[in-house]
Amino acid sequence: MIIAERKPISEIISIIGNNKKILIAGCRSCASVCMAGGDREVATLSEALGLYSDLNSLGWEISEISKERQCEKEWAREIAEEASSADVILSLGCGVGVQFIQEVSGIPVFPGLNTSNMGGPEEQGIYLEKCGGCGDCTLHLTGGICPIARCSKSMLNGPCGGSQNGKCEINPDTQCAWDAIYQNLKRLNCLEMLSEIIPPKNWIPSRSGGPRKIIRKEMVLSEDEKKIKEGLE
Amino acid sequence: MNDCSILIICCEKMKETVERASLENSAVLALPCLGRIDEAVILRAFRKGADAVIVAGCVEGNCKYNSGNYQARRCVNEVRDILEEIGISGERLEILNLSPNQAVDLVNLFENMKEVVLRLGHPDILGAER
Amino acid sequence: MILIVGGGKSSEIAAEEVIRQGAVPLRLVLPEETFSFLPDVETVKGRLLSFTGVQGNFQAEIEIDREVKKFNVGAAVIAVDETPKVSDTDCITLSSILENNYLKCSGTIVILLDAKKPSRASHIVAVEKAIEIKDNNPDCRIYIITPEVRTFGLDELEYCKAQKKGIIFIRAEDIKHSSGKMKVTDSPSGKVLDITPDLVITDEEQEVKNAALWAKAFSINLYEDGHFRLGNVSRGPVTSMRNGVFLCGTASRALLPREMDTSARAAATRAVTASQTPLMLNSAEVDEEKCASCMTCVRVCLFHAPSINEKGKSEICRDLCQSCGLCVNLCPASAISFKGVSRIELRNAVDDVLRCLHE
Amino acid sequence: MYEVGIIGGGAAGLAAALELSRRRVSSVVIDSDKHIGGLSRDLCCKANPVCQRCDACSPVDIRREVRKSPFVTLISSSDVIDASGGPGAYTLSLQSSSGISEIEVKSVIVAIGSPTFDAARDARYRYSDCADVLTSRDLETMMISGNISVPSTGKTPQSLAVIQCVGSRDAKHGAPYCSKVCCKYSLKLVKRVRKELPEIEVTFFYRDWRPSDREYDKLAEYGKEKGVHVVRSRPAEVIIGSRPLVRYATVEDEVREDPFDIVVLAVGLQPPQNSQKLASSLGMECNQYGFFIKKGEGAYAAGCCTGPKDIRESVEEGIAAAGKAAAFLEGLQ
Repeated sequence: MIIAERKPISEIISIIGNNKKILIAGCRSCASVCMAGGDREVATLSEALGLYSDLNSLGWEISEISKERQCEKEWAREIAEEASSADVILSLGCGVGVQFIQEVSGIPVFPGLNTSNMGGPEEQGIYLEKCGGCGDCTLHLTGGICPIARCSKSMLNGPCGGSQNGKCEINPDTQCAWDAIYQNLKRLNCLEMLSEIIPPKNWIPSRSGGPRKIIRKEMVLSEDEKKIKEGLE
Repeated sequence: MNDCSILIICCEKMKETVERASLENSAVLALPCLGRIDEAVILRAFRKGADAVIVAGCVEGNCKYNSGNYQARRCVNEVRDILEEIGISGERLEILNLSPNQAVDLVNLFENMKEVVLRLGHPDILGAER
Repeated sequence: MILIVGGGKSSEIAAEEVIRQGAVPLRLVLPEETFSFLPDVETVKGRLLSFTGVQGNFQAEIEIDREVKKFNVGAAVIAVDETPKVSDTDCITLSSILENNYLKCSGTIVILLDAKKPSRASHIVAVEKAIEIKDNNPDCRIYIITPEVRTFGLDELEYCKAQKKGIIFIRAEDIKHSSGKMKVTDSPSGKVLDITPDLVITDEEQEVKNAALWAKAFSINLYEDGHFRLGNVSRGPVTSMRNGVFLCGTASRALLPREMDTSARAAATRAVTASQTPLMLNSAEVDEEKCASCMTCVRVCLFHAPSINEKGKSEICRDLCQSCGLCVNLCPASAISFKGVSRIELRNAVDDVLRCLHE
Repeated sequence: MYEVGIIGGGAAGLAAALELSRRRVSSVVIDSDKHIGGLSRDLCCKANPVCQRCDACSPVDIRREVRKSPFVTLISSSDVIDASGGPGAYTLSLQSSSGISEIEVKSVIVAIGSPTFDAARDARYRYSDCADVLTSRDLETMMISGNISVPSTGKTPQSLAVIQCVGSRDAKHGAPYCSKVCCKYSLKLVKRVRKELPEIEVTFFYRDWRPSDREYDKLAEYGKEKGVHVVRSRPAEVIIGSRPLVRYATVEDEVREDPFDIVVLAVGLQPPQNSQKLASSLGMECNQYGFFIKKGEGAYAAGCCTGPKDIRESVEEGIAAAGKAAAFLEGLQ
């Protein structure tokens, strides 16, 4: 899932600036699962901003809405319609959600979260990055652990020699990916895979090759179907 | 300045201990268990004019549902950070682990909570009915 | 009917007490477990598959030699006792000499009581057995070696009697015992004693067999050392963390024989009372299309009530839910709620409480 | 006319009354003290800060539920001076400030508990002459009031001595048995004190470590902590000075005298007074020390009056006695 974290409230307050009517939009998929942008966090943020506005008598009017996912045009449109009387929408969805609502909304949409990475919960409340989205997956070569996402230097062949007892030199509580790869391969007893040299990676399909568009051909409607669907002549 | 209002949020088991201590101009909100409190409830209390909030629950390890007071402690720490960011001093919020025969702790905490409110004054909340 | 689990002494006392209180006990013992026969108690040998329902109206599914039967019981008493761990040491164990009495032995006898997790009564049993042996052949020398002499309450008098009869107690820290020779350093004085014992009797470490199986069936939790976790003090004595399921016996707490009797009778009494007073708690409900199936509720609930159903959404089992509200608070999608603590009701409650405070 | 008469309103008595009220059986609790609650009434919570399962709060919960129950009548500050009749029809004669009165009951539960050893009787520890020598109950009341101070000087104590087995395992003072609870109780009390005063120096004088549950090596473990000393010896006496000196023989057989700010005596449990008279009037027996023997129908005993035990076991025994009484009453009909 996409892991995100709520922005500090002081930053949110400075983003809102002197807008008066705010709609806080929650999202019930990834943002909820990583406890950053679900209904609960929307309620907390709305109370906090309400308290702030009462404290400084700014007279903000805060309303809340929450949809299954913000990254669908239909739901984004519903949120935009709900915000007819608002000055600004504060979206607690991930970065994708903010942009979807902005496309269909006449008023500015501000991000409430800092979207971080793709990963999963290590345990309740602790989320760990697992995939860097490089577009050319070689997990089969490294015992199911991705060095690109989980090694600070994205080394392709073996640890950088700076890790002490399994911990990365850059951040002591980050596990060294190559140490984990070694343990995993040992567990699967195919350590000999470590001796094969992984060739240099083709980075075009990754983010540094420009924004990516994935197309599933048999799912794309033809032009006349779209016309009929939208009721044009 | 004796009209400082302090809200005590407690769990069902501690309701009698808190009411028996009969603290003047304080309101008691009893919930099935402290685990039910989330940040919005406490922020709402401050928004509605509470000068201080005491979250009183069972002693850790003795909660009837076992994790109510641990969760309440995490929630109180979280709200304290939010309050600091908003500009309300974190001292106005306190969690107290109480046992039925230790009502004296609640009275002591209530006393020095009143001193905190006297020292800090009212957070001038527009929306609160004064 | 009251379900009593376990084959040891506690379950006997509990069953007898349930009969005396006018209820019908059903005693469940695992197939491979040995148990003592009780005349008017229906004892069933089988495996408990599931235990659902609420206090006053439980349904127990028991697999008796590959045929599943359903029993309707009012309450349950887990009266499992811990059993001695099969130790590989060659010396004789305390529990083994209880039945057949080794009274004819002579020479020096050493009773070694230094097991890590012995039973609470092992010291008084050792002292009484030592007195018995000393009475029958006064010329033998008996040593009892233990870090602490734990003879509780009135058993202290047995300890004094044993000392008067000349049984030597050594409080020892490290004991080297190899091939018939024993080197013991007496911890208070630090002197080293060399003993060549003719017979060594040791006490055994206790363990609870298939505790995980019972815990899973009753959905109650265990301590790390495999004993049943007691209900917190605020839930009252002899309780577990689940309403209607009561705990006695040495699998939950270390007990002396008299304490075991009291605990078993108290559990039986509480069970009979509980079966007559059904308990209806309003359980939490999940609003399925709001649920993000993030499993937070499954992780935080100690009573194993929420689980993810086949539709991939969370579902809360009505019988296990204690309506404490923890999942209602933590659910990120606010999908879980029950009467009285939904988000809006709580918001209004705060408003009313503070409004009337200002009047 | 009540179904069950409970003599003594301590942990066991109230637990029995509560269990009977759950079965809709009416009972009367007669307590000699002005406040119902018995020995477990003035115990502080030993959480440090996590609950140590000292069970001090369970009698408080029980007392609150009993007060709400319509089936239980509480009579305080009145003594049962005599009892007569047999199983099914007992008459208890009560003496209180307003004179003598009679109560008819069908069954009796004796739960008069047992007093703690009066430390003044053991002259070696000079409890009556020195203000800084306290019993564990005095320290308890000091803990409840919230300020722990040296009685003679009023300052916070820096060092504390705990002497175990005072008034138990002591044939000279009529208590050769072991009171079973002081070991576990003292360790929890000391941990609670050190939560309040983290840098206090504590010395344990114990003879045998007899824990409850499976805490076999807890004292040795706690002894390793900074500021905690565990000495296996029975102190000979306490010498009065500006600070009380504890005189004891160490493991290496040398005699030492250490000064402490406070000396706490872990007092044991004594048999209930004049239990013989009450027992014979109810057709029950006592053992040679005066503890009740649990036998027979109609009249039952529960709590510390049947032997020294901790709160949890007393409450369990109260519940068991209530169960027996309820079963006996059903048999009557």
